[in-house]
Amino acid sequence: MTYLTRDPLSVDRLLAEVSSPTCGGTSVFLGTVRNGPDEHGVTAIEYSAYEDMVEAEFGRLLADARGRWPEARISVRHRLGTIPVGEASIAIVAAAPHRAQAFEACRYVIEAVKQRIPVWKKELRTDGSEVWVDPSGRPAAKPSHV
Amino acid sequence: MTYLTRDPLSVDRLLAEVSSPTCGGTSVFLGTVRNGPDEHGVTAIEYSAYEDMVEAEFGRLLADARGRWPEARISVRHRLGTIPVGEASIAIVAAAPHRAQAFEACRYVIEAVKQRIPVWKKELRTDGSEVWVDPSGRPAAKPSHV
Amino acid sequence: MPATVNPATLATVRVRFFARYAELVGRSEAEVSLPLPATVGDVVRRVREDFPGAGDLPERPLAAVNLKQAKLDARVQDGDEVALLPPIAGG
Amino acid sequence: MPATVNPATLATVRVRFFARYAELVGRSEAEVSLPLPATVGDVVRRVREDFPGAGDLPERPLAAVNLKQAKLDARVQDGDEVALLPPIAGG
Repeated sequence: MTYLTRDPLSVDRLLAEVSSPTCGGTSVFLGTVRNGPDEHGVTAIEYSAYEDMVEAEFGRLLADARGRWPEARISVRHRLGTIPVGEASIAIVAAAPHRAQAFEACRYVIEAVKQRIPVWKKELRTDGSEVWVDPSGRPAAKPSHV
Repeated sequence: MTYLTRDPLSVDRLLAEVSSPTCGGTSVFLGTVRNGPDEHGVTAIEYSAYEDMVEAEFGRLLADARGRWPEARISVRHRLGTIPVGEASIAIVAAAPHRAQAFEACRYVIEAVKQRIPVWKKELRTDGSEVWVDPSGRPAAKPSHV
Repeated sequence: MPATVNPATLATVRVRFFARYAELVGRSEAEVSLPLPATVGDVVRRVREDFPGAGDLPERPLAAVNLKQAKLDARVQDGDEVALLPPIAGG
Repeated sequence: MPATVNPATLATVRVRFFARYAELVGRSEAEVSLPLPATVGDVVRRVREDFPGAGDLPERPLAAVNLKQAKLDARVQDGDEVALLPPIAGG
């Protein structure tokens, strides 16, 4: 199993992975590269990761989620590399017998990803600059020698 | 605008409708026809609706949702007709600048659909019987003369 | 001498039945006329009396007037569309 | 006479740097040896002293040992992989 890819994410493929006749509700989350009013002319984000740890940590994270929602079927994929604005960097799919479980499991996974999965992003901006993003979503201060 | 279709639902089409560079989080909900341990050999569900009212009520419901989450972009489609087990009867997509808004708006819409949108379902079972489903998810008692 | 009815005080409403209710009544719509002022509840009573099978409808069904949910004490006007809705089971 | 070092008490760990930290240190990995018992914090101190640019690393970075987050007082063993992780920004 790999949770990482450098290709565009396919919601349909993830849906097919979790599909089951016993599941009546499916919650999907997509995180997409944004260029909103808080950003400064972002054209793309370059995603990098501690790849071996991402694989191990996703395994632990999904085991935790399945412990909490044993009937849920969960699939997740994180994309790495340069992702243009509007395209998804992460896709999470949680199917469950009932919708509350599906929503809760999906939300649990994305919140845990933000805490636990070692991935980093560098904003590529229209002015040619490149800025590491800190976890609050704002760019990190540039170190003095860069 | 129509919120109803008799064709299989396309998540990709709904995603395209809400996609925006200012949205970083998208929550999708799919309700699918289930044949779980609580069901009795369901092969499909026949969905019918008060179609004119569905269109009007979805308009009001989405206006309510947009009032609560003004930055959210929401799209929804309900499928009618005979839908086999495993296929989706409803798809809701909510994109927003941040994920909390997206999850909340998506959840709000499906909960409101269950309360407000005049759609009914009749289970088609392997034994050939057909049973109206009551809103708690259990089949309604058959009237004596049927 | 029969009482004369002032046509201005009579409302004709279109009644629609859906799903299990349509099966019970054996039809998906009907027209009923009733003296004004009249409420959704009056329409339900009239339907339950006039149509075979409609006696099995609940006395207080979910209802809509002109595509919007309405309480049973809501007024109806001539030309309104009143719908009797089984418990909603969408999604 | 110089003190002799017992090889059994020396640990060699592989240190990995990611994202902004890799840019600061100018490399993505290094090997450091240090006397046992040693902690993740000892590895961080050694790295900050030994590598040009590593002085800009925080004194208490997020760290992982063998692909799992670890506190700075966690013990390291010979052969461990210690990673220094910038604030996580995935998803």
